[in-house]
Amino acid sequence: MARKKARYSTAKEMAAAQREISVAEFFAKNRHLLGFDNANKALLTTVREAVDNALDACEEAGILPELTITIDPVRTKKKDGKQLLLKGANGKARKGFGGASRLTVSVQDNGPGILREQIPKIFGKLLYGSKFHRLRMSRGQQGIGISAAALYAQMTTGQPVLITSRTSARAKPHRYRIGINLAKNAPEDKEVDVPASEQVPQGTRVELEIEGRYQRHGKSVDQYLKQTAVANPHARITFRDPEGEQVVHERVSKALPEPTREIKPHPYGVELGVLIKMMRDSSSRTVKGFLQTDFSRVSARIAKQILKEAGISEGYHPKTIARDQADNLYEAIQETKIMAPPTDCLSPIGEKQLEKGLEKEFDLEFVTSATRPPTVYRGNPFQIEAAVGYGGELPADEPAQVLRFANRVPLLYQGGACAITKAVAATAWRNYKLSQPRGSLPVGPLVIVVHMASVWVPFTSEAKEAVANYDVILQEVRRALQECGRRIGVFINKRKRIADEARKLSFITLYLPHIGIALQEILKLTDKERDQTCRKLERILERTRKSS
Amino acid sequence: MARKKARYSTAKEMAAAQREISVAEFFAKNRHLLGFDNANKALLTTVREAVDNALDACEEAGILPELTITIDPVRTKKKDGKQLLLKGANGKARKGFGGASRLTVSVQDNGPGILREQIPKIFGKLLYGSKFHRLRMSRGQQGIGISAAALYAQMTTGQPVLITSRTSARAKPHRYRIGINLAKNAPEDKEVDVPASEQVPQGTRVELEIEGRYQRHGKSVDQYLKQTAVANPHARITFRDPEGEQVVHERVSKALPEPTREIKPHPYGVELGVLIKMMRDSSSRTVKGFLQTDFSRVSARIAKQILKEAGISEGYHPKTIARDQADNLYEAIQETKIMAPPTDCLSPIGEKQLEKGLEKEFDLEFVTSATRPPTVYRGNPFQIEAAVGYGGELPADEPAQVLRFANRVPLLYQGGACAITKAVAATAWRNYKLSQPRGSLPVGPLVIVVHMASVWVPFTSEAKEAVANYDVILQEVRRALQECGRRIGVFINKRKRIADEARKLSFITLYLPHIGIALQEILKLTDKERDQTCRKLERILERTRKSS
Amino acid sequence: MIAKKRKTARKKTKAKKKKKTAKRKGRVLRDDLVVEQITDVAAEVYETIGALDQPVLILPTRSLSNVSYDKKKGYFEIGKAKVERTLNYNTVKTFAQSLRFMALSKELVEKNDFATKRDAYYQSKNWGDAKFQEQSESDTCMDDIEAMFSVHDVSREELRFYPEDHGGAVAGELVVIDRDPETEEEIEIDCTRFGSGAYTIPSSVEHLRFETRARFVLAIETGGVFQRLNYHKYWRDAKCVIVELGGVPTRATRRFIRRLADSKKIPVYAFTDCDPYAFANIYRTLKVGSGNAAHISRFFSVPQARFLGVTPQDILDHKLMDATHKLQPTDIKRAKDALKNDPFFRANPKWQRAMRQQLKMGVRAEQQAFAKWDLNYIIEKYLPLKLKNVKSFLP
Amino acid sequence: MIAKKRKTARKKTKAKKKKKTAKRKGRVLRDDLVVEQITDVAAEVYETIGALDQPVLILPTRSLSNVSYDKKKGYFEIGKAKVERTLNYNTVKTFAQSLRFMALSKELVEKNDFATKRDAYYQSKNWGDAKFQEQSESDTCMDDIEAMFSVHDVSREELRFYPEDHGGAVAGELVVIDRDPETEEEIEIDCTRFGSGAYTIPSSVEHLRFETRARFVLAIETGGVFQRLNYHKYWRDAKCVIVELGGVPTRATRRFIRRLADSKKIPVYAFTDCDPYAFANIYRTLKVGSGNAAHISRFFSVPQARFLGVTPQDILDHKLMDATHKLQPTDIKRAKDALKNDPFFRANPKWQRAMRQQLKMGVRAEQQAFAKWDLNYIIEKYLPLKLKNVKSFLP
Repeated sequence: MARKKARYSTAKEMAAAQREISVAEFFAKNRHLLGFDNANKALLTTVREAVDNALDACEEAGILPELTITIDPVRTKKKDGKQLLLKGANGKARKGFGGASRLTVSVQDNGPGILREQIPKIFGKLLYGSKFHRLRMSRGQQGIGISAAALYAQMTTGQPVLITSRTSARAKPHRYRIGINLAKNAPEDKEVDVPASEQVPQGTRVELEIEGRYQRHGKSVDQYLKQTAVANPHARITFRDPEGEQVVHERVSKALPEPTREIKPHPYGVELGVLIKMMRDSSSRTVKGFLQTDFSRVSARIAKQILKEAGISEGYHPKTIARDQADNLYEAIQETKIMAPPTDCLSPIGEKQLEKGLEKEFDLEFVTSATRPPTVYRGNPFQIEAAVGYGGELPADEPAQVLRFANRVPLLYQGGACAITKAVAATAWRNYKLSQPRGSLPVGPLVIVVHMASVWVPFTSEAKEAVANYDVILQEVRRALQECGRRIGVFINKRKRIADEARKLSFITLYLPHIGIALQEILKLTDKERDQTCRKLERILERTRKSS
Repeated sequence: MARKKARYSTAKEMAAAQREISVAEFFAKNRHLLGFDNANKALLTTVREAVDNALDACEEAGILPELTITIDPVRTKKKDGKQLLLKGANGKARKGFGGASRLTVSVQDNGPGILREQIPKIFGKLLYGSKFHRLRMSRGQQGIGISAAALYAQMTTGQPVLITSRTSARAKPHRYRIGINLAKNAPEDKEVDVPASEQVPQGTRVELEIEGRYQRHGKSVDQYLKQTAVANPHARITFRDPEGEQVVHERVSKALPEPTREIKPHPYGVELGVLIKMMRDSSSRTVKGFLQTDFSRVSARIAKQILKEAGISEGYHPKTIARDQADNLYEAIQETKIMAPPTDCLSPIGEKQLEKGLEKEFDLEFVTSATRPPTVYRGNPFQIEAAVGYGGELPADEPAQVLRFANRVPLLYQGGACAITKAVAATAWRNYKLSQPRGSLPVGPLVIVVHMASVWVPFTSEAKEAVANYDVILQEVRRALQECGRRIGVFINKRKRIADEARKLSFITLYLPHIGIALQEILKLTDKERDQTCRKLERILERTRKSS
Repeated sequence: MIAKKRKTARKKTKAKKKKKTAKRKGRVLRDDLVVEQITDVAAEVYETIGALDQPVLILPTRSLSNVSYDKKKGYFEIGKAKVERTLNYNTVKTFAQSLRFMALSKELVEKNDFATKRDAYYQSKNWGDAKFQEQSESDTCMDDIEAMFSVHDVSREELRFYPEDHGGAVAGELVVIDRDPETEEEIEIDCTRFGSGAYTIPSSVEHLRFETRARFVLAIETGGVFQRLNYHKYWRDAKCVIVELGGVPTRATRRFIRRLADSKKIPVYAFTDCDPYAFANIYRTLKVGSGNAAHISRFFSVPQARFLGVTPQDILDHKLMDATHKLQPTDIKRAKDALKNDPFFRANPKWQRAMRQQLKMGVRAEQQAFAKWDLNYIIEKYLPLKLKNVKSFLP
Repeated sequence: MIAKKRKTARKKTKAKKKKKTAKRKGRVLRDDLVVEQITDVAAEVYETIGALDQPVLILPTRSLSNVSYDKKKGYFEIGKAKVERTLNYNTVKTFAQSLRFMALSKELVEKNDFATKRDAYYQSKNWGDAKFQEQSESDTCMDDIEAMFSVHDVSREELRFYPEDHGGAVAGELVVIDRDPETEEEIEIDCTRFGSGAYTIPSSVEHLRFETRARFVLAIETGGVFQRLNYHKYWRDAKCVIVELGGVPTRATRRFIRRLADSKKIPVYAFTDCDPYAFANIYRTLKVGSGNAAHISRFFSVPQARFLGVTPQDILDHKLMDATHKLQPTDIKRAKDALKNDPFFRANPKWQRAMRQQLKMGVRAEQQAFAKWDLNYIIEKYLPLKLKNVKSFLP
């Protein structure tokens, strides 16, 4: 068969080929960008997106979360009609599946439920959600996570997701099967009945059939849920793994996180292009009004001061500001002292709660924590909390365990690339009586927890695995750790002092008699003289100990 | 000021907050995903997107590419009206800009130009392009690169991009200023005149004003263009840096890459979910027809064989295939032997060309290259080429330099995470007379080039920095390198043999006399007997050398 | 006969050899025999070259795989495996160097002089391109020559290549009879007459003779214990000769003890620390030689040696546990290696039991650990107790 | 007086000291003086405790900063800096251990016995909780005691703590007069009468006396050269005593040479390799002592020693360049350190010139490099040539 030669194209032909690309198509091809690189990680990502949404929903509605997560191997019919365990957790891999097996993931919460008409879009459309446009801390932030999991399920097993939701015990439960139309990035849904046996008083249940692989320990679901329990001591989480083993992380606190408030952007760090766009979109009629209304922390006085510095009349309509003027305005903002952003958009875990969560999961001798005041990167308020646990059963000669959290969500992958890990390594732990190889994590019986709470956590990738290296974030983490470090240092010092004291006291019985023996041998003392000498020595030493 | 307490929400309130998110908004917030993490990388990414597009366009149109890239510091007016170099390449950083400066990037090509009506969408809309939906090798593949650069420019400097294009010397040139409406992901464009002085016979010119930082050497624009010249010996590339220094990479070949043909997906590796979608979307009326029409390399015989294995009647309408049957079909495909995909969708650089490109940029003693036959990962054909250069001025005691290319585009960042680097380290270079620390790159005077040509290169991130670790890709790279390695080994061996031969010959004069002296001393030989013995020894050795 | 023609000369050589061995018996002076051996090898090489054949040097393979331990003979023996060094481009340099060393050896014998290994290395600096670059190269070449001639009972010392260092210290009931290298006059050295000092064993002991009424030779690992026994004239009361080994004994020390014990038919008792190094290196080397130098073991081993102590059982019997140190990983590895691979330990179940006991106890003890009880505990208690039951010594 | 009450006792102590020094002059037996010194320290401690004050031990600071080199005296001298060890909770353990060692020392003197460092360590195992865990701890404690008593001219050997190892080998025109430790009977050891063997220096040499008509002592670094000179009876023709140093000489060897040279007023010539280690470690230690043991240098140095060779200039004069080895980075570092920090080299411009010359040449040579010319080149050419011009020796 002769190969037909492909030929060159003209500009016109090229133009004819130009087409719009749906975001669903884009992510279907680039699913590794969203954390679905391989069967292990895809399972974790799927569970995580569902759990994050469930916790967010419960907290927004003021409900103490109660979650049940199950992972089951899929049984299906073979050609010959026999029931067959396709690939259990330990089953042999099928050709072409890279060792993965087909699993059903189910996440049930006791949250507020979802209104019937919203269900299809939330699960069947990428880039749809309530969290993207607002400046307010929440676990999910992009409106892409759970629908990406649904997309992954559809691509690997061809199965639509199954959503069951009930807004209250008085309301009717609804159940949908939802697929995604790739070309349109739109849901293809079908409502189905909920059998009475499966009805729950309130909440949402997400079920997906995916290609995945469950491995115990390491960077897997069980570890993720354990760490989630550390950062969410108010949640009760039940997990049943593919082998049927069940773990319950009990609630140790009944305090829900403070609800957070949506805020306006803070002027610091807003880029020039964004500033120009905001002016164009503003409903204010004067640039002064624009500054006051569209930003947080800009009072009339501050607005005046900025505009004076920028050389712009207060009364100008924001839409008429030319780019050169915008440039001046931008610089004037940087040079004006403006109050830090409001903090009620953030809901830190809190020092007490964090310590509780940590002590619940680790056996420790000493725990301390520190919460930094909120600050801002690129216009986004954020807040760092840290806790350090010491001693107990932690290994004394290994690098510290570092638990990273972003908006209460544990980060398991990409530790090396993460600002948090870097800040831990950049902290001078030797100042706090801990050993630390140059440029590395401290070594000792340590568990270090760092939580970044922000209206917008800057991840290094859409898979939400590591926090990007902004200087101000590194600095805040370091300061929080320094605060904890100082207290750890005091604790270690104190322990050492107590041990020293005990050691000193024991010296009397251990070594004094030998001075007596030696003097007796050299000076041929009587036994009485020898014992007298020892008693006197005891008095002398007792005196020095007290005076020192 | 009392803080008003935020309150909890109901399902209804939550539903009201749900909104669609535009992909432009998404990437504006997540620009690090596209390679705009910092000022250095943002500049490189901007240049790269424009250069990739220019080369693609030239080659598709059958034109030998001629590119001019310039980077200039921006001069602007200050409040007091004076002309001011805002921040030159060496200028002092302004507050809030992280050491970056404002730069104008301009890329001019001699390509086919762009039709007037297409210009705004191509540069002012994300996820729009000709390359996403087709299976065919090209540099750009997502339809997101250059518009993302425009988005970055707009966000950091507020300036729209300036596009000038002319489809031929007879056509009228067009110029647009294009901004992006974030909420709509749509262009906001304005056509402007092209001054006669700036008109070129044919081609496209892209100008963007961005925050960026130019640093010579390392992972920067100059290195990127140098490597581009290695993989594109048919292109002439001129580069002027912010300090006005100009480098020209001359063309060393007039052979344009073979134009590539669009293909159908190959059945291997297409996932179950994708298979189901394809059946639903198919215009064929029988499942047999579907297999023959919608895939490459499926003949009537193969289609029959697959369906028999799957236990599905040939005449079924593809839309009626149930999921269990689809599952069987999927497995049947894996178990059927199907020809490798057609290769005319790929255009490898070619062994000769690759060696030419390498020799042009490096002073070498020996160059060899290998092109693997095309193969397939996840239904996508791809092909690996490798070249290895040895000796010359390369340092003998440093790890090999590895140049990575994907569809002729150099990859500069994330070498450690890249399948190519891993495959180089996993190759047993010791077999080829090279030293190699366990699990590392080989050490020696080596430059290693690996090119992956594919209709769809699986990058680890949208910033296109590293190739994802698919086993089959790792294997192909390794095989190509083994082929090169064997030839390198032969070369090194030969060189060693020649040296050995010379060494052997010198032994006659060096050591034979000492045998004579020793025998004389022990046996009290005369000088004549001694010299005779030496001459005989020479003859004996000469004989053994020839027979060995 | 060590050198031969490539293929043809084999049978002829064997016949010649028998004749020569017979002739030798009558000779008195070893030196003449050494010169004859060297000349024979050279002559064979010369004749082979004359016939335009490739000359060959034959030497025993010097590797552990070519070593056996015969309990009756009592020392490591080199096997029958041989290496043939045919002259070709790859071997020409070492071939030339070997012959030059042989010429040097002949010259030394004739001039009644000697060269240490290092001396010989520097002599090669006069050989132009054939010189050695590193002393390690010249040492290897000399080891080859030593192996080559050992087949005919000629030791390296007889080739006049002496070790760099002399032997250990000696004291006690012994008169050593040396002779003046020039005048051949006999010199009597009374080892009871050194006060707190001692006699130093020279680097070559082949020419020494002995007079003694000692009942045994006590070979002692450490200088500290030697000093104590010498200071308190332990050798007088115990009627013995004490020899300081100072770690793994040098060739001279081993040969000295061997010749003394052989010629006077007296037993040798070794007294070392209790650790795997002392067992598997010091004592094993003293008694049977070392694996990588098996070709010389028949000269440099002391098969009649027996192990007095310190044994692991001694640690328990003398309550030394609190004066021990923990076995280090290298100790444990050494012991396990010896149990698994060393032909000597593999052939001696008693030693296996002792070493297993030590591994189980997990500790080692030094000779001087007895000082815990009293500085002279070894003199007053330990040695007398041990010597009451010589039969119980480890073999 | 070494121990004193915390504040009050200072003046009284000084007065007492003068009286005692005067008293001592009449004494014959050093042993009595040693016992008296120990008793004095203990008594002071006892009295201080009796007055309910904290007892204090005073010793010279043992660190390089407290060392000076006086060219006239010719050895490293310890400075006046002192450490006061006041008894408190931090010092109580070492305080007890020091006193127990002093008690042991007194017992050894009285019983006319000795203990090596290792013996002493094991003795401590009987002290219950006060025992040393590691020998390094016990060695440090002993070094402290040595420093403490050195202030009053009492050496460690006089305290009856002997080094673990004996000294080097000796041969030549020398009769050593030792005595039987028990009977005190004199023993004459004629060092010309050992044939190819030699006399081993005992670990303590304080009691030895000498008879000699030798013109000088030749101190030799390597066993190989010692052997050669002994074998060829170089000492007879050159009328000298040859002593083998064997690397950095042990305390016993240094003290032996010092006592021999002092009592017979004969010069000492050092003959070593030509490398920074031989200069800065072997020769420097022989002549002036070592920096971290300056408190004992006045006993253990040989200030009358002069450096015969091998000098860098010798390498050129005797055309040894092709028998040299490249200086290694450690050699270069050692030479530079010595030039910069070592008080001995800093005080001697001639040595500085020699070491700079070597650094410039970039090579080192061994004593045996002369063997390149002829095995006996050193005997026949080098040494006679050198000894013609003793004044040219490096200081």
